[in-house]
Amino acid sequence: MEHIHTLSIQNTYDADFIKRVEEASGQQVSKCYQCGNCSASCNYTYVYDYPVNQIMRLIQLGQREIVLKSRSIWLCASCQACTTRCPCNIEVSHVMESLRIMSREEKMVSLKDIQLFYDEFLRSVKTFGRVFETGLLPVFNMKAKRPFGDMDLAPLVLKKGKLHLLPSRIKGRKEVAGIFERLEAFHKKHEA
Amino acid sequence: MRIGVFVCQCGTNIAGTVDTQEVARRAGNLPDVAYATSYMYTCSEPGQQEIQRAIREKNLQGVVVAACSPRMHEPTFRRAVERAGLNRFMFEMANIREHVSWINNDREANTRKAAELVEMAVAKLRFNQPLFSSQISVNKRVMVIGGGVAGIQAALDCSDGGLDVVLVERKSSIGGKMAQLDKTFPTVDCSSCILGPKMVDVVQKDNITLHAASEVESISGYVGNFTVEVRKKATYVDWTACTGCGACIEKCPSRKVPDVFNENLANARAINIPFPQAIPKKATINRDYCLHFTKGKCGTCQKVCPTGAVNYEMQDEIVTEQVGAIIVATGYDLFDASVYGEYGGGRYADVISGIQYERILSASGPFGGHIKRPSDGKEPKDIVFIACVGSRDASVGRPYCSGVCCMYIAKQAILTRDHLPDTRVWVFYMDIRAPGKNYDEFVRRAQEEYGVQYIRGRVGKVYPKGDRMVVQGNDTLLGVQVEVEADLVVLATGIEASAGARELAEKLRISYDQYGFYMESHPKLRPVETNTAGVYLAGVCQGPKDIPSSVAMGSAAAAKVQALFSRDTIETNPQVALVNERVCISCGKCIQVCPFGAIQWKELRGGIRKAEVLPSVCQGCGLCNATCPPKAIQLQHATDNQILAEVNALCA
Amino acid sequence: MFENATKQLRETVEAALPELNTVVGWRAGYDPLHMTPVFIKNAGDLSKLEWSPFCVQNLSGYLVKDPAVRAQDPSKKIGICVKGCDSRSLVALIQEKFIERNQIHVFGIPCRGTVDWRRVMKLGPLTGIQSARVEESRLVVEDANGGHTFALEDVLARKCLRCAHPNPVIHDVLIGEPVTPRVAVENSYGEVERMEEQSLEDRLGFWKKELDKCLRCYACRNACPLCVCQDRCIAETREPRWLTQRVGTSEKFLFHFIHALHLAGRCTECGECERACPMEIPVTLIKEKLNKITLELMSYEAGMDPEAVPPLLTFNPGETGL
Amino acid sequence: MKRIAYYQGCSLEGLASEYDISTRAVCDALGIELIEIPDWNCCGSSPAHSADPLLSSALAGRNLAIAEAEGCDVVMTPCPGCLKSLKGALETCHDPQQCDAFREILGMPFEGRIRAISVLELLYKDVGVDALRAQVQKPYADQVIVPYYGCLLTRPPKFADFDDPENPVSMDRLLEAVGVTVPDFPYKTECCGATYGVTRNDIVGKLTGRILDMALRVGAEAVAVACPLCQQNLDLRQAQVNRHMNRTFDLPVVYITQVIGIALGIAPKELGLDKLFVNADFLLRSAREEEPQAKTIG
Amino acid sequence: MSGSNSVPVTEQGMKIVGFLCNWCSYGGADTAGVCRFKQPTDLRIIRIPCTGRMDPLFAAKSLIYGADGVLVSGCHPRDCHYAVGNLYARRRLEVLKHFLPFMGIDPRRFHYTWVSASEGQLWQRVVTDFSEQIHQLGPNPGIGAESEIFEKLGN
Repeated sequence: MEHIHTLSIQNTYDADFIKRVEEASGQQVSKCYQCGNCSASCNYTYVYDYPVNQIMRLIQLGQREIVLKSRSIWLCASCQACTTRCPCNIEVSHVMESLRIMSREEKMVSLKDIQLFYDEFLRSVKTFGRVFETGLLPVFNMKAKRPFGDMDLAPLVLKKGKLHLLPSRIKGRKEVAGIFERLEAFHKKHEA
Repeated sequence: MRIGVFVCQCGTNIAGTVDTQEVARRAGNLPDVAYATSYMYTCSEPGQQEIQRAIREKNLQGVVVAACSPRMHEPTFRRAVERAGLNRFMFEMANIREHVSWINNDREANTRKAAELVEMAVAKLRFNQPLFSSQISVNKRVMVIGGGVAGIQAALDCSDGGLDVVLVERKSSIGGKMAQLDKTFPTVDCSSCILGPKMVDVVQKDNITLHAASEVESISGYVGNFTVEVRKKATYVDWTACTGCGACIEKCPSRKVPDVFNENLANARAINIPFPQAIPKKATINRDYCLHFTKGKCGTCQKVCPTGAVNYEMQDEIVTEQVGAIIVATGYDLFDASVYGEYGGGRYADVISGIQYERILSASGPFGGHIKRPSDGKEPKDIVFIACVGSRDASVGRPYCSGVCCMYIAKQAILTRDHLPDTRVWVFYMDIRAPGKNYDEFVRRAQEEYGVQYIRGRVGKVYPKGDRMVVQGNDTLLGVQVEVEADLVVLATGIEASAGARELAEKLRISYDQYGFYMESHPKLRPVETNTAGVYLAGVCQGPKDIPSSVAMGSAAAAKVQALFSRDTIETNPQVALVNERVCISCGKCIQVCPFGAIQWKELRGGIRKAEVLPSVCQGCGLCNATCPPKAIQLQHATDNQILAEVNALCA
Repeated sequence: MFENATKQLRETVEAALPELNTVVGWRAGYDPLHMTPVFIKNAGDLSKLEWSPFCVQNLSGYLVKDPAVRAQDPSKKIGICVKGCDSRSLVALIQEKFIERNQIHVFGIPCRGTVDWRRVMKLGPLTGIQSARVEESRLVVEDANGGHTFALEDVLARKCLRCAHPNPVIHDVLIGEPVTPRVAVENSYGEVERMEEQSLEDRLGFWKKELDKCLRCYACRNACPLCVCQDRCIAETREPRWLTQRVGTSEKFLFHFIHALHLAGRCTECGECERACPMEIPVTLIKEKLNKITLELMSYEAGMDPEAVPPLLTFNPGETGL
Repeated sequence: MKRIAYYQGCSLEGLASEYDISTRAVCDALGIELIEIPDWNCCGSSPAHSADPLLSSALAGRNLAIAEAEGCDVVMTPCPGCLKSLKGALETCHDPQQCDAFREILGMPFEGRIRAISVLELLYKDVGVDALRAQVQKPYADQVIVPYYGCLLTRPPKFADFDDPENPVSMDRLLEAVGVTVPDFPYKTECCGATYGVTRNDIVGKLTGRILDMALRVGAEAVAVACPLCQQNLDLRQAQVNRHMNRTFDLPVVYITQVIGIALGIAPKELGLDKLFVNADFLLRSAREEEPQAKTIG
Repeated sequence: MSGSNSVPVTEQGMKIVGFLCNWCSYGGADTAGVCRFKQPTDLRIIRIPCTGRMDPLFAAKSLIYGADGVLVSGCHPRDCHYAVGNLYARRRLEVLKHFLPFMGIDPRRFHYTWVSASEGQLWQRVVTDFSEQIHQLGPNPGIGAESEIFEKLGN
């Protein structure tokens, strides 16, 4: 995060962004009155570049780029503490989830590792029908250029006989892959 | 009929989005309309004179004013046409401001709509008949329901004005919430010192009848002549004999009774006087804890009572009071903090409510005015106040501001620093709401002179760690999460409508909002009246407010009652149902449905009976009219023909 | 088979007659398919009294509408003969206090259905009818051209084919054995349901076509035992003036809305309105729909319990289904 | 007794296999017939949610559709993450604005009649605390265990529709029913770091460290969990936590089904007690034989 | 309509008749106005003392004679100024709502609801939603071909 010195609000104000966030999340962002309870309740505030309440504030001010490029939205674990305690009945966690999707769509993802892990995860699902934990981790580590991540755990897991060397492939792999394909087709159709 | 139509421009309020000239022009083409014009401010004195002049010069028999809501100015214009010699019911209003000009900017559509509303009003007016009031006598006694500071003020003011007052209080002593407070903001004067003398006054006034430990059972009648049944609950002590000496309390063996007055921070006895300054200072037995009632084997209080006042056989008693007006001052409840699971109120002994802290601060409280925490009696070194617990929170159904918490937090913070200069005080708040004389200065003093730390942000969670509590919050001004360890956490619980408010409202036939606060007749101009004539509001039952406002409202309600009682009779509303005996088929359905018992059988010759309306009892709801199959019973001023004329103006 | 019933009815009425002002019953009409009301005042008239499936008229209306019946010796009761459907009208009138239960003596007759002469005439044009009788499940008619036999199902009145209450719900004396109902009340709204299945446009078309035939002769209203307003009916008054004399479909609609809504929660489906209609408009069907609504919304069936309050004359604060 | 569709989810096939076998063993002992959803697939978990809500709903929807075709009207999953996906799919299916797209992408018949619950909800609501207590063979004597619910079991309340979101008590009551002493645990619902074990295990180190620390402070001998991810973070990664936090935690982290299983008299091996990374034999140590109608403790 | 109108119905907007009780809903509509809550212009409000005064025939008559919509609003149940008027109305209007479609009148043209004097925002929503619904339904096709030439009642 870069420290914001002066925000020329009108220059970067994007009214359409506010509307799209509200539509995607089904939440009315203007209800937020900045009590800060979401940030008070969020266990991840300390790793965020902007606390959740500031993310909400930035949306209210239509600051699309700052929001979608923020690390906060990718560090949110969807633990729902913010949603549960919001006095304005805003599903804050849902807003964060919608921001992640928008940030991908607009190619503004700041934390590529997390996106990478998610992508590899879904690729595993698309290929095997289930997640292949043992296979997923090395591939992710390699792509993320951190070849030794979690390697300390391998011997432990091996000892407990929990490491499967082969993926469990389901019979309905094609059906699962079909879901991915139909989804893609669906979006293409609606864009057109 | 010769009808005059006056289209008000209301400055630009109406003329801004409605072509009032055009509305007047179209009105001029309507049948029976002899005169139509547009005027800048029809409700102003010259505006009213213009109407009166037109009535005389144009020989008008009926008047339509197209202006604001009839709920606003119908009485004004009725008086105006009356002064020009017309019957005041030969007048109709078309609401082209609240229902037209203020809710849409489409000038053309608005103009058309306004013209049609005028057309409907003219159509109705053509069926209007002159109606005349009759006089009914007024019983110049007033009942005040609720003996908190608002009710006490209302009762004393009425009493000073020479009226007989009946004061009904649910608890065994008057005083309300204010009696529980230690000090009052922003002057930090002692609450019981300023309230006490007023409470004493109540019993010393000859013209005030006090029913404590009593509740309103039922209400019937109408303005000037209400009949109220009051249930005097069995206290098991004959209050005419009880001297309040306290001998019974001292000897009572049942010692683990929650002390409600002290917000359960201490124990009371099964026979009890809630606090030393109680009015009336009379003992009451709590059946749930009294060994005589629970085990059937104690009789100590009866034995020790020097006046033999204890009576275990006592039953509830119903007394009937006849009054001409009612002031409702039933106060409020405090939000139940245990709704917020994340704050641990009700689960952790050292997480308490603001009113509990008030009792802790009070010299007559459970700890004699020494600040100790409930769990272990230790003096707290860090105290955290959390604002807006049950206020401004839609997720718990309380989106409104309680209006007093910011101030009582500041007061309690100052008192804390006064009592314990070494104790640190932290306040988590969202915004400071301190509009009032010397209020904001008071909050500033808490920060500037008393060093109270204010942290802007709602608290996420409170949890125990060792023998302290951790308050996990957020400083939104810094944008960081903060933690404060505290020995005592005070939740500034907000105001909510009294638990029985809705039930009482139904007995009184007054309205309440979605939170249970009573609705005033007009939010600005009729703040103490209700929509039921003769019933007035005082204090927090109408909405959150502080002590000065409650007292002012008590006085205002008393003034309203005195104005009502300044005459010996009041005019009845002639907009009541009327039976056309020739058409009545004697089916009795109107009698069956009337909510007020205002219709009865009238015997004619030959054993034939017809329905008959008692005009002083009829409230004018028209249910009978809608029910009557041949429409023999017609609600005056809202007859079938009048409503049909409006429908026909639109749909025929 | 109905000779016996008639005989039993005459004997029963005869036994009770001394204590009664008059007994309202049926007698033979202008041809064997038609009956007509009769007022039995003394034993000499008893031979006129008849009971057969041609006794279609609901006589209960006479108790409130006919001034001759009303102006009786108040110390004596009035006798009245009722079928199952008719008895429900009595109950409704008792509920609404137009008649008092202890002022009437009810001769209840379980009924297997009455014959709708219009349906007979539609099946075979008959001339010079000499006799008509119901044998088991057939109607046998003799006219100038000889004998004709009809299946009873083809000639029973529409209301009888869907009858859920063939046995009088109140009576002082019952003539004959109780009859098993054809259908349960929940299942008696087949025709309404068929209408409901049509599109909104079709239904509007149907009623426009049907109600446009209306002459506003008010025969339906006059025949209805529960249309207690009679000449003060708001379809005709100026004070208030709900309807003009203009002959338009809208006026006809509004008149039938008035008629139907005034009967909502009260109509006992005796079918007199439909029978009386010279234009054969299915006007009872409108009320059947309203009854189905009150049954579904408020579990109420009109004319069953003299103590019950009709649903639109009361309320239930806790009602949440509405 | 009951026939309930069982959706184990990917975690229970791998790192959380003991949660799977202990769930099956406990249900078997309580007379609940679990029908494993044939050929089930991954629900997509957080990656699917963060990619496209419709993807998540459709992936979860396939499993629900199969379960419905098997004639089940309840599907139970031990994994709160999977439960979130299953419930999300049902919500999408019943949302008039999304249901057409959902059906199109799912591509198989599905009515959405089925109800999705967690194993905790099954034990707490369908079996019930009293019924469980009645079946205890070996009540615990003096073990002190804190229940850790994690984020998703009760949140957000409108969606989870189970227990209190701030102070849930279902696991407390179940533990008490089998004789465990349950202290007040303020971190019942604090997040453990969720999926950041792989990408940011420093976060897990800090958040899990807080939870373990609080558990020790309130005197717990172990933490009971009902989520495979929480268990993984608290147990498998405990060594990583120790490294990050410079601590020496050695606190067993057991599945609620394992704790209950022992009390129901099921052999530890059949509950996969040996699969836990931090040894949890203390559960057996003090478990003692008693009359079946043993008095209730707690 | 008065003779001054020559604009075709669709351009004039829809003809919606509102029957509002004086105490709650009329006040709610006033509140909405005072708060300047924007609303469509199709509604014409007739003030009645209480929904208990509401003979369902007023609504029926309006719809039969060409109103595009009828909206009835009163105090919330249990909150009636006259204690129980709205509770009677609730039954009567619900019956009407079920009855209208049987006669071929679209029940979506008739709506009854409860709005208190404080609920300006709710009133705005009620009016907006109902007006939108009526616009979607289009003009009331009316009862018959004959229903075009009417002498004005009461003339």
